[in-house]
Amino acid sequence: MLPGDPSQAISLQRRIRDGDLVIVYERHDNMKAVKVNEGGVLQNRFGVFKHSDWIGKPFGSKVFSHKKGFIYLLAPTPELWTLVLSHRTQILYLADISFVIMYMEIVPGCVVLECGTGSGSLTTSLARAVAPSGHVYTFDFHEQRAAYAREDFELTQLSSLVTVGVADIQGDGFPAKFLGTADSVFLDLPQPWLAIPSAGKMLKPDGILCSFSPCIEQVQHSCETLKSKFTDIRTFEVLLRTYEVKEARTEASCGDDGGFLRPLPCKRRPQSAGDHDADEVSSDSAVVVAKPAAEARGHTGYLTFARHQCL
Amino acid sequence: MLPGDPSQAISLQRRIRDGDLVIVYERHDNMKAVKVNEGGVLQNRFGVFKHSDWIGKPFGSKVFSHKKGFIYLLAPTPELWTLVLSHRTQILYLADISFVIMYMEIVPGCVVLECGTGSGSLTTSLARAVAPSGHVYTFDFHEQRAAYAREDFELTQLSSLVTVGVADIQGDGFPAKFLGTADSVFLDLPQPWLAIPSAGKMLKPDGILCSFSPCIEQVQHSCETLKSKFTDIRTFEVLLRTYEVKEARTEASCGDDGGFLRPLPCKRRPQSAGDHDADEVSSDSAVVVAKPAAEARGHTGYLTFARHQCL
Amino acid sequence: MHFVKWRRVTWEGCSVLLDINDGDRLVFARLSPASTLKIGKKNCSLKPLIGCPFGSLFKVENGKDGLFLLRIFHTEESNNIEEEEDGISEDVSKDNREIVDNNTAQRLTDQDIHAMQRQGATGDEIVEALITHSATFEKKTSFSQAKYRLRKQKKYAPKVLLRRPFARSICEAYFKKYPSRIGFLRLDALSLLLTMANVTAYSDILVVDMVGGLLTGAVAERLGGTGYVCNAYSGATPYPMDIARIFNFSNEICERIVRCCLTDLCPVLNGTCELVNQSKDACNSKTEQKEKLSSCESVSMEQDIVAEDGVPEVIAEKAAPLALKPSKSAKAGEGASDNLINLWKERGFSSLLIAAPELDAWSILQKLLPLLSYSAPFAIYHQYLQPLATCMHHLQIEKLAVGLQISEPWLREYQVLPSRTHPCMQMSAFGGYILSGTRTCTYDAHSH
Amino acid sequence: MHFVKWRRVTWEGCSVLLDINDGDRLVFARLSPASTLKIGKKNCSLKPLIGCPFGSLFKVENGKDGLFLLRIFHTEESNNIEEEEDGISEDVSKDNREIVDNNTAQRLTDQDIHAMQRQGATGDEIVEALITHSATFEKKTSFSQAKYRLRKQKKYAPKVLLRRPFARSICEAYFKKYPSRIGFLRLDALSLLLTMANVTAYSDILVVDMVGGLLTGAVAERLGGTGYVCNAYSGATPYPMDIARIFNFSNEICERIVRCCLTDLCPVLNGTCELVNQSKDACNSKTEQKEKLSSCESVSMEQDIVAEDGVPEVIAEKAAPLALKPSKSAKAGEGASDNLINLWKERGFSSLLIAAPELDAWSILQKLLPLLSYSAPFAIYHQYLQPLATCMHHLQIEKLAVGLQISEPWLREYQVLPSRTHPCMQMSAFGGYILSGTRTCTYDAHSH
Repeated sequence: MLPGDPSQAISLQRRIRDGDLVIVYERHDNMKAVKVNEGGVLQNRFGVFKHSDWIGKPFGSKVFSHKKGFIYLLAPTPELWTLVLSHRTQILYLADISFVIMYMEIVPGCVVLECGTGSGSLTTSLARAVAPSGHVYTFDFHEQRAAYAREDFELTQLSSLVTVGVADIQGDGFPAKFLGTADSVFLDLPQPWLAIPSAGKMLKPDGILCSFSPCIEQVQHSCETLKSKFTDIRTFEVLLRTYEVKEARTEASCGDDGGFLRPLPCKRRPQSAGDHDADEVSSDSAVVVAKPAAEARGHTGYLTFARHQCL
Repeated sequence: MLPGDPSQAISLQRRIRDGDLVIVYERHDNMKAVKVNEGGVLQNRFGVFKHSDWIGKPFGSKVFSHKKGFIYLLAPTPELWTLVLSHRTQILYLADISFVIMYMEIVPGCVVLECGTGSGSLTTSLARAVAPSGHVYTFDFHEQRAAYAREDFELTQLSSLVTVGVADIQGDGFPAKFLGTADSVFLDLPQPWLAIPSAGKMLKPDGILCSFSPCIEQVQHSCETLKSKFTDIRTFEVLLRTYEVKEARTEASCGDDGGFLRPLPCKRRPQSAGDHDADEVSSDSAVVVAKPAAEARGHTGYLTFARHQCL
Repeated sequence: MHFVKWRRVTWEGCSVLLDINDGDRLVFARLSPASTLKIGKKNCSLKPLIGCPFGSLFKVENGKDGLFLLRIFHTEESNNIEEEEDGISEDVSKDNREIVDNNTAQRLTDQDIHAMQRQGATGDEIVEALITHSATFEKKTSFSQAKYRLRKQKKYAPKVLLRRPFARSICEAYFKKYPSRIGFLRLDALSLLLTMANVTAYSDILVVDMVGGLLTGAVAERLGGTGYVCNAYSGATPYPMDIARIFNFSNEICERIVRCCLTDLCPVLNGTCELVNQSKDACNSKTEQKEKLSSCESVSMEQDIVAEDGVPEVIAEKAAPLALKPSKSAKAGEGASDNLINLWKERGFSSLLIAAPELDAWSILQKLLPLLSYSAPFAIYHQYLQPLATCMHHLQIEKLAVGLQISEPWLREYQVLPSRTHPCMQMSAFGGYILSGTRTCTYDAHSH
Repeated sequence: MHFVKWRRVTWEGCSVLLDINDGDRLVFARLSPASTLKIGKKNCSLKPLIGCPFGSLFKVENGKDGLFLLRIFHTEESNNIEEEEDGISEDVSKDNREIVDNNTAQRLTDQDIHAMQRQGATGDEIVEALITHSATFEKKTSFSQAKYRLRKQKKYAPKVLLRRPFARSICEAYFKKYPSRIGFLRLDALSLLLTMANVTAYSDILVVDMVGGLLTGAVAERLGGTGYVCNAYSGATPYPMDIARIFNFSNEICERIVRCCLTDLCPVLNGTCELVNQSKDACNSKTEQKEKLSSCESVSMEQDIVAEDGVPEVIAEKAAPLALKPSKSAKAGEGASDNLINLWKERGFSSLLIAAPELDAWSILQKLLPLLSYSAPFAIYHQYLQPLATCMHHLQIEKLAVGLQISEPWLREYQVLPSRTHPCMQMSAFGGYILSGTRTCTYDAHSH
């Protein structure tokens, strides 16, 4: 998923090869990850797609099934991965992930501790941010979940950047070997305040902690705990609103109401208006209009950031 | 401010008279209330305005000062009043006021209890909603503040709809004479949970309580208290975002970059595109564009609503 | 003057909103001894609801003659769980290591339950039996237990809450179930419209209502039988206003809701397309024609509003068409009299409200603004920003109004529960845009 | 390969962000023994900051030779009060009946304070003296006392916090003080841009940066000395990128920031206006010309960012122009070599980022999209919705991309304090819009 050197970066010359991971794009809300396999087939409502037809095509190509249905084959990215990974737990989404990485100042070379791993959605983006020379140590107390996550990181070829550990960080704290090594620590725990003292010990001076919590009581408790060893304690909420775009056709005819109330947005000028004949739009024209989507994720969680005190 | 009968409603024939309350509008963010007085003058940065020039003009007129500065004279409404009243306390604004009145199902004829009166911003809108046959009983523990509010209601001619009482509702509860009489009770108190049991006793069955609190801890505490005698406990936050509108002029000339990157929004069509020549805009035209204002009130308070149990 | 009194107890012929299982299903109905509500495959008489206070809660019980509604009283617990959403907040109180139980944990079969029902077991008894026979119930956290109980209660002992059909509840119900029928006009946007247009007693309010009558009804509710709502329409066909009939309006209020052809109100403006001048009578006769049409339609309007996001166990079948008594509000929406129209032409309207998501804002407003009294406020709702921006720009340039503002309301609901307080996970992300302002007097002369 | 290491301790010549009194004043500076910071009317040497860890806190002290900076350590209290806003939340903890005290309550005069300062009193001593001589301090609530103390501390014992100039802190500082210089690009929007465009090591990222270099710098920070940021410009003059010079980039990173004329990158498209083909050399020489210009400008860029919403007591005077040492990052923004340009033409860029609030989105994108590798993501920031909607529509119709989405980020900060938790009362209500998508391969043939 992430280039290990310049030759692995996506390029106009790069072709899909046997063994590649591709994201099969049906629609913006329907994608899946597929490992290309010379003899494999993909079957969906659009028909049967032979992997062998894909090999040799550029990423981003439109490929067809036996019955002329089509899909796009995209190169995997952490964003696409977040849309296709299996939800073993609630995952973090784009807006939170982006803000967390920016606000924790995670850059190439950083050492980041994460707990819990969950479905590995954030982990994948953390790996991208620390690449090529940093490392993400991620922990989950759930053995099976950690094993699945490891499998995913094998599949997405992130194993050299991510180490998955099984540990009850909330109960036992982070392993002592990470003392003073972390540039940033991310917590997504039901009782983050229990892990905060240990997180503080792992952080370098001025290193940044972030705790993600859905409920305000968790934030209140965490902030109380943070006060003793951290500064710059700030809590945010980040959401995304998406817009629907459509083409609105207008009618320009004067109906039997004397053109009184015409449908949007055929703009006629008042005869009384003088000097501005600007936004005249030709009759029977199409206009692109956008409005917010009706439903949205109304809340994911609160993000509390703090810097480890610089002593 | 509110018509007591049809003849008092605003109309094309209504003229400004001596003794009328007018809202002097300089700009959307600069207004003041003035009582018209045959011999009076208004002085502001635009000059000196004689009240006698105003008398006989329709409300909504533009009037001029001795040096040709101008203002508009508007008929008072609760919304305009909210913009000009003196802030003796934090006041409720448009979005909260509107929602409170709708959600408390306040209609003509209702009896409403309010505590505290504060600057009377909400009270004025409550009076409008219960008019002509209902009544608002509003309480403040601060004697002076109650007296100022009474003066304001005299000025705005709402005294027949509003009674201002001085009482420590949070400490002592509502006066017993209101037992079981209220259609709705509105609380804006630092510790609303102390007044909730009394508010419950004042409400008719299925009557609605609303508590406005800036902090979530107040909401948490109130909701705990409400659980014993109320149903349909719901908490909301209402905000308004306003938009700036401006006219963007476009350049249609092909600059020395070959027309490569032209300023917004002169829309040129890609030559490769085929069948949709829709949104062609003429050269050197003006387009109206809108975007959200950069700053906004980020929080006013939480509104918690509940219905008194129907036993 | 006789003022309107809002009754707090239902009566025969009154219109009600039935909220079944905490909003899972919302049904508008008119109460009569013969009217019924369909629950699952069976009908349930609404007669027991007559004479009960609004706000009363009923349980659907299984009697010898089929289902019946029994009034119950609110219990403290019912307040909590119903507000809880499925989702991540559950993680807080439960131990994640716990293994999620599968569906084999229930030892009671469907046959067993049907047998119990035939033997006359109450819904609550069935719920208790299900709990007793659940292999995993005891292992659940108390929070999960409460959720399980609620799920079973909704299926086997559904609750029906009797609500007053007020602007609030009607708007909420439509927005939740059929938002497109009200032009996606959210409650906070509706309340802003009424406020910004200064709707109050003794006012004459001009409305263009292409949101099914919701706006007309909401304005009439605020007028309380004083003043007038003039529901204006363009062309030959009035816009439907069936939703206004759901309000429990008395005759006094209904008489204050009138319809009017815009051609009758508007002076012919220079330079517009030639107006097809219809006589007022022709116009009215068409109104009446439409009237008949819409009272037929209202049968379907006043049916079920079915849950779209149905929890599986929720009864979501269509109710049988309710027996509709001739409604008290049948007279709402008569044509405006010549007297009234002449009065408005002389005096001007006190406010203007437009909710016409299909029409171009400026095209309408430029025609209607002259009908408004000077210093009168107006408010226009629209789903798209651009038409309002253009409209505002025209008003500014032509100096027709002051205090112009485009606002977007923003509403957020919260779950407030001990240790589990947060904004609701799903939200309506969009409440539309509103352009508001105050008409100015453009002539310095005392021309009127 | 030698990887970039981010240093956590300052050095001579390093660029820093000085946060004075918790964000009241924000100053970018380059540390040298000679550089100074203006506090009130006096200068204060920045030398003591050299060799200190980022995150260190300093107090401005009054010494014999004038002001000096003394390193101090964070105390627990300082965390709380600074986050408190003036406003309604205060009402919760204080008794409203209390009478607000007036300004006559302070018995210490300005003369007294000046005398103390001349006698070498520390700032903290002055604050304590002010408290002792306040007639009303004892009567205040503890919350009001803390606020009073903080206000006086800010005036008489200002604090300076040493910050790393990272994309985060640079964006926050500019957005707070000079948002127009970065096209109102808010931090959450910037972070979304980088994420949506999949900015990562070993990538070649094409950017159109009309936000002062902020985007270019943020991308370079994420590349960590691998890959390339190609800062593309149209016409003869490169866009300013002074902000990219505020980042503490090592030479390895600076070398990876290159500039390129779009005429050199783009194949001439049929039917566009005739391109004024400038030779690459001409183009580069102009780049260098501009380069000189912008290093002069950077003196003013790297000065004070003064509080605009100044609390009265806050020192808000302009700092003296800082003595600028030749910066390590002076080489950032060289012209791209022919080799690189040819490589990009062959391989395509791995991502495209546009933050050009002045330009029409579709006009740019239709030219730049062909430079992008197939399956490469792109993200465009704009302040207006309509240009992005039009752009998205074109992309859909012409089937140039998939996964198209227009997003508006929404950011809210909270005050979390015991019994006083709520969203901040003032918010930035607008973070701009982002159009994102993935380029598709439009030809079925293996045409490349």
